[in-house]
Amino acid sequence: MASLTHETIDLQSLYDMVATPTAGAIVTFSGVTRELTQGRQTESLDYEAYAEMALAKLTELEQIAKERWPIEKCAVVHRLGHLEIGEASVVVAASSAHREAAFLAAKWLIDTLKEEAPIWKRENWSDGSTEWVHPGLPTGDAP
Amino acid sequence: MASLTHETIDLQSLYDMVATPTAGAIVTFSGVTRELTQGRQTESLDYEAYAEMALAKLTELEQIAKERWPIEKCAVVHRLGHLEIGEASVVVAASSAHREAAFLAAKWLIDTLKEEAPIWKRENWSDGSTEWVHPGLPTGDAP
Amino acid sequence: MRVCVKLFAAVRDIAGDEKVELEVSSDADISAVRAALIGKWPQLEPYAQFLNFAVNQTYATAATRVAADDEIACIPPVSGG
Amino acid sequence: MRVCVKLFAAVRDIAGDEKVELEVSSDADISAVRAALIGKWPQLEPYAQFLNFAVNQTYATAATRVAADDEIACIPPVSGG
Repeated sequence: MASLTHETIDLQSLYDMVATPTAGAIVTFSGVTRELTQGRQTESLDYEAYAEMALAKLTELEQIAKERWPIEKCAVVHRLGHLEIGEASVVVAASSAHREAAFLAAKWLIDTLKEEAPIWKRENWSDGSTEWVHPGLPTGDAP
Repeated sequence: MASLTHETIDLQSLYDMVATPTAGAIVTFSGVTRELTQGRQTESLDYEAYAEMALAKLTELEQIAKERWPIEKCAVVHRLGHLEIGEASVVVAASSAHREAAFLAAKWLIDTLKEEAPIWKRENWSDGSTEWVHPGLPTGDAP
Repeated sequence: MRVCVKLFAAVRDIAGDEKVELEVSSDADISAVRAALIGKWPQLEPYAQFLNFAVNQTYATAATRVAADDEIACIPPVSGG
Repeated sequence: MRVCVKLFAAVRDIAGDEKVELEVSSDADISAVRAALIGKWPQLEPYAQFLNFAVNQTYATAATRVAADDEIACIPPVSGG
């Protein structure tokens, strides 16, 4: 149940997607736009994705999570486009009979999608400059 | 921001309680009434608390969590009274700048409140019998 | 002295009341309160070792001393969450 | 042969287009595609080693062979989440 959306992500709807009578535990993780990143003031963010591959990758990660932990269901939705401070860029939800599995699967899903999903964010700094975030790229006059 | 309630717990309102401009990560845990417990069919549950002490204990756990992990905010709400299958009996939320702390604090809060908060549940089985759950008590003709 | 003990869940159901009064010596500690409770409801005897107590909303030990105006509660194994 | 490569984020901004056509040999692999991309936009040279590629929406290695009708994408370090 992976998806990409240009709309505000609704936490309750993610919860509802993974709720099921056999689930005693539901964990959600929301990644939220922060005002300060390493001391610099963020005005807003833009996210873009290689959409078809990102969706395939998120779906694959959900499958792997279900094989690796005894979870009932999981769901991931990633926001694209323009985000203001405080808006969620990503929400992950996982349900399980016992709570350990839901915590571990939700943590793994967010950790792994941040490494593998072809999605990028652009920081729009409060000084008017903008910058694509590409971890590991040489900085300075980086693109 | 600990509370006890006889009403349906609203996940979004817990999220909103811990959201803050410095938080980049928000983790929620919901404990949900399951249909099957060790093979027996649950019809519904009733929760009761030693309310004043439970509230003090939950507030104390929130304080300890804030001292132990770099979290921005946390909140715990526990439902009391009659619950149908699928309803949340407890919701924990924690926010932090980076995701690790929110996951750890939310996990510790639910683990510890289950051990320490003076709250009890009564299983109302589908065969019509009811039973207070007191882990460790001798079973058989237990109270 | 006479102390008042709040009861919950299965213990409350057995005693038939959410609050009981027990007669204990003036220097009583929680172990004396426990003994007085079991003395009044022998059906609780098998569970005696599993019952915690709180004094003024804080978990107590067997040696915690009690006073007549303390808020005392019997806390059977908890199952919230 | 001529292959088409999708570009994203900073790499797309540098190239000025979300899709580029590159001329590579008929037995080209991803390392040849990378070289052709850098050849066309020398400004990307400092980032060459950090650029991943996907073929038909799956991460590829330097040795992955490509065909003219493959969907090829240049994937700079990701920052979703």
